[in-house]
Amino acid sequence: MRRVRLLCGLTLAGIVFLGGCGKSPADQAREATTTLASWKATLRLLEAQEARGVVPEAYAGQVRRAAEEEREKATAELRKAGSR
Amino acid sequence: MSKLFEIALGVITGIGGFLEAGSLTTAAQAGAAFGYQLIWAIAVGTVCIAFLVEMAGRLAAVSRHALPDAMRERFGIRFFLLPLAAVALVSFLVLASEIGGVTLALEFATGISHRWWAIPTALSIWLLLWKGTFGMVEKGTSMLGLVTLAFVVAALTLHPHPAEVARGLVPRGPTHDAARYWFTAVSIVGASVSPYLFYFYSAGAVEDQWDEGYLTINRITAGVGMTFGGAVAVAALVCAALVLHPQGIQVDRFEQIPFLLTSPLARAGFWLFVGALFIACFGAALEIALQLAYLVAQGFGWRWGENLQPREAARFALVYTVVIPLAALVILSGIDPLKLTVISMALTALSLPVTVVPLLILMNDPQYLNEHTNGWVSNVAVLAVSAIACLVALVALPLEILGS
Amino acid sequence: MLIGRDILDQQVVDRAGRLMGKVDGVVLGPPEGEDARIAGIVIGGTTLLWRIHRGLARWAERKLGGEGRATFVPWAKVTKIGIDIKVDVDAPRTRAFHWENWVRDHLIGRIPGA
Amino acid sequence: MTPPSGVRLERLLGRLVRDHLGVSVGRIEDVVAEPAGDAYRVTHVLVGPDGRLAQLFAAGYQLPTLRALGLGRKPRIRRLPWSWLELSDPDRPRLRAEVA
Repeated sequence: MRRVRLLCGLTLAGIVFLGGCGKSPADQAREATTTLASWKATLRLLEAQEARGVVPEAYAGQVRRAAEEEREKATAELRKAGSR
Repeated sequence: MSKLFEIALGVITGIGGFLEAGSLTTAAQAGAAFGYQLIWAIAVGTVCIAFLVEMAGRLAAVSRHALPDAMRERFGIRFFLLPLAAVALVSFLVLASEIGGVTLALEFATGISHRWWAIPTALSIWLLLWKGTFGMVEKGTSMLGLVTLAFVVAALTLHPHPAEVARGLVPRGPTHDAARYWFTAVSIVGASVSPYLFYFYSAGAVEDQWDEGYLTINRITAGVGMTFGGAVAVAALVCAALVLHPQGIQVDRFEQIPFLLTSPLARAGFWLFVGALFIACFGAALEIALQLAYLVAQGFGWRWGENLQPREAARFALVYTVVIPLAALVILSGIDPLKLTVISMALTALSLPVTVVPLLILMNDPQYLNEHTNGWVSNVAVLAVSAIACLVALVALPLEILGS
Repeated sequence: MLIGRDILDQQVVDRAGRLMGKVDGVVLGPPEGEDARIAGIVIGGTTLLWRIHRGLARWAERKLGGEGRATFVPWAKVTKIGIDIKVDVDAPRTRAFHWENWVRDHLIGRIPGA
Repeated sequence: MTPPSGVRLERLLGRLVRDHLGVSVGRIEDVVAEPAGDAYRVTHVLVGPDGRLAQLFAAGYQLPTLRALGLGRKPRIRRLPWSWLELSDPDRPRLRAEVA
């Protein structure tokens, strides 16, 4: 029984390691820039719909707050990827 | 006449009960990031859940056992504990995701942060189970769930090219960002093949006292109901593919998903989205909390039944009375609801072999199904989807958790 | 008839049709001698633990000093073996309902509209 | 009523049976009982494979798809008379000496 448990432990560690190193700095940088671009486009779409009175004002505020939070995270990631 | 009513009801349950936090967010993410490329994942998930729901209904109609009851009896307590723990954990996470969906709908509608809504939402879910009957939970949620058809209306107003949508049905590899593609595919399958859907369905068949006479109704309900449900999920994907994908918007937060309906349907679209999200997630939360109570009560032989007064099935009532506030605490803790939902869907896919194989074994056991055991098609289809989904999740999940 | 397949882990239903637990254990007696018979079924207590983890079961029985609230139903009181095991017993008065009654009286019963 | 003394079936299932020389005979799968008047008399014990691989294949046997892929094999179950068993220590069932 010990052998089986050891085997499972090894494969699990292998998979987590494989997963972990999948994210090279270049990947992280690219992903962060796409996220930044995505949120810029989100805000553009929001402004267009706000102009036509499609979305209530409270919701628009929430989208802007979410955009701010995600952009901070993305820029931090970009800086981290850049320095690595 | 009543058989026709039962069929109509069954189909409505399929449509109304299908779309919830998981299938909506994964469809929106897939459409936004990969356009029509992942429609095949919804199709695969829908076929698989249609088979599983039909099997669970057939098991209940022929053997008069709901799924947990039959599993404990057939496999004994030792081999019952593993699927019990897996289904309970996954269902709990999905319950928290559904409560998250409800609180976000309330946040969009009122501007008050979703964390303030966690406790009131938990209280109202609990109150409906405390006072309600099984029929009310099942039929009420699916009737109201028809509001999710708003996504079909929105998709049609965006005039998608039928040929391109059809091409999305053909399984293919990703054109870019392979890791995210496979993770989204597996979370779509996890969202469609949620264990609570067929566990709850089997409990419903027993509560409604189904027998062999219901086998045709069961097949129609499962087939037509789930296919329509899948179509609603495809509609949500199409909306994301036409509204977000061209702008290069990828879905990282719930706040981006309302655009699916506000672009095509303007102001009405916004309130339809809030209504659809609220009702779909609220209905799913009711079903999951109830299913968790069935799971534990039937596993240990306690008195159970939503039609009984809480006093008459005290431990059954205790399970959902404890589980609902716990799930609300997860939302209260400030976890990002979208990330919680998507990870829960991938974990559902990871646990598929453990939650599905016991049902497959039961469906091939003449002791329970007499002459109504499974054909090889459903056996192979469900086993293949479960095995592949589990393997892909095993690789994709660490990548996603470590990546974000 | 296979005792494990047909009796063990089956749903037990009392005289009035109330579900009172699963068959967690079956007692075969007398242990020695030629004609061992099914003496009866056991519900609840530490019985389940023996099938999950023997060490845990021994520890629990040492702490509880016995089998806890295990309920024994003699075979003579088993009236039917089918989809469920029907027993000629009044469940609320047996120990199998101890926790059901306790939860009803101390927790669920206290909430209005129970 | 507290359970009387006697052999507990749920603790027998899955136990390894050894003959009087200590050689493994297999694991107890189930116990057979026949009606005798109102009661049920215990007549046989079903002993299945012991090896971990054999048990895995026995599990696979329950799914037609795995059977078709050759991942399932019907386990060899033997019916031994209940009287052959010596259960002084229920955790280590043994076959009686005179039986071998």
